[in-house]
Amino acid sequence: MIAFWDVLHAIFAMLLLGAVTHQGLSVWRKPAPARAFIDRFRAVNGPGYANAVVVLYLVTFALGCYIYPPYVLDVKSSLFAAGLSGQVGLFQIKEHVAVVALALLPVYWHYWRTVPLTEDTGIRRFVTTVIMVAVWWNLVVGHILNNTKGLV
Amino acid sequence: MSTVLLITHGLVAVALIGAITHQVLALWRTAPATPNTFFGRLRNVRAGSYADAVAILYAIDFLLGAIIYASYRLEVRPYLENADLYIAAGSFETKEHLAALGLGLLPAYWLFWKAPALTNHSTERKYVTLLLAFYIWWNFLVGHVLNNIHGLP
Amino acid sequence: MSFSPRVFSLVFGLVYTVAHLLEMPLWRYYPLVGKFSLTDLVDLSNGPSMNWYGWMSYAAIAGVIAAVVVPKRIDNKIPAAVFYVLPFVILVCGIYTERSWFLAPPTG
Amino acid sequence: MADPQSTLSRSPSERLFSALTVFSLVFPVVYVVLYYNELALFRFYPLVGELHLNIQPTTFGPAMIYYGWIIVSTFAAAVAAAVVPSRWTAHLWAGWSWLVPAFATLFTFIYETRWLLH
Repeated sequence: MIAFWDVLHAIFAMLLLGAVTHQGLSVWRKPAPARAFIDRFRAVNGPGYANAVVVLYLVTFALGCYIYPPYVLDVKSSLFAAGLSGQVGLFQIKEHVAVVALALLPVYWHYWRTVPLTEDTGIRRFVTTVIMVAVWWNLVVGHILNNTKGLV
Repeated sequence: MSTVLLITHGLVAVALIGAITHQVLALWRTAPATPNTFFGRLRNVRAGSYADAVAILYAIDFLLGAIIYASYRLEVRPYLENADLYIAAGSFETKEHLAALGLGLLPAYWLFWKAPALTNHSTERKYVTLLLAFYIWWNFLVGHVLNNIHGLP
Repeated sequence: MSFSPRVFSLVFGLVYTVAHLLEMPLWRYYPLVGKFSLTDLVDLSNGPSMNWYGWMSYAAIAGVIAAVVVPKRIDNKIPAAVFYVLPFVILVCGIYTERSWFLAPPTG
Repeated sequence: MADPQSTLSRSPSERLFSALTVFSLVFPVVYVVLYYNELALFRFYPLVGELHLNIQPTTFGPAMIYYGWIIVSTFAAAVAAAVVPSRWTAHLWAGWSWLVPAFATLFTFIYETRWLLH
């Protein structure tokens, strides 16, 4: 059953990755007509993603919290016993990276939905980029650990 | 090395699933998409513009999968059989076959979208795209479940 | 009464970092026996303890209180530059406390 | 009066459409026949990293014939697409291009239930 929650966590992470990457790349794009595929990928309406990113992040985070105890009992101890403490360390950092993005979520939402888009563009761009990079890091690290030892 | 290839295979699959899901939702949309909602934006795209991306991403992902398939055959399949996890092993077999059938469907898929002469085949285009989307989603889920059971070294 | 997202983010991040650095969770969870505890159950038979939820609980409580209590005029004085630094503070402290996983495998 | 279709040379779109339909029909059929009968053009032994036309002793480790199925199916479908004249496929329903792969998919799921009976 835990495998179901693990795959669900991965699917929500994927949806989150799509939304936050669309938005994260759009904040660095200079206004210009979008022809190529990667241009259209970035030429999205940034504010429209804020709510989706917040909701998807919270759901993904909650699912992660739910499957974290079995990870501690089953995966962490096995990796530690197998001398793979480096990978355990990677996952520990994933915890903190997840909290970095969680902590930034309210201020991220604030700068997208409350503050006029013409103001504070720098901090809005930075916060969005940090959350995007955090989601990418956690997805890759999560997959590396899951490949090393899954939740069964 | 196969971990790097596997993660890359997974990330390309994420991009592929994003593109084909955008396309299928836009293609099968019956009512106009409600603007400014997440689901509305997901469907409110120009479906045709995804064909090249889907075809290229599928080919790349198939190639990556074919490369790491050898590691799977050596490491994971024997583990599944020894552990009597036959449903998992059988599921991965279907993934293998569906990936191949998807490869065979790719020319039809691409041409139904791109060839000007075939623009009037909208029904075929819808079903070919839906079938390819099914292959991609099925393989993505089975791949995740299998990787969770036993990873590549 | 209003809720300031900026104050919440700032306080949440800082309190989490302090609680984590001081190894001071509000509560601990022992997944092996499915027990919650406000104190450290030294008895090893309870299995490993998880402090992460406890650190976040402190941070969330402090963040909510601050976000509601701190007046608007102080909120407006918080420079946006603070949020350029906050992520690095949390991350660097996090990596610092986890360094032993990479240097010399820890005992427990 | 002569049938206009046969006297006029086929337009590029008709030839394209015909080749496309033929490719989509032949690939899944050939692929399913190959894997159902475990027919191998060659075998790849990943343990030793070697390709062989014939079966090797078990010391070589497990044999993989998947790559062969893909190559043969693609080749057969491409040849058929090039060779089959479009007047044969002119009246073929375009829906076969997805229906035949769909049937092949259904067959695959039914066939792989053999793993449940292990």
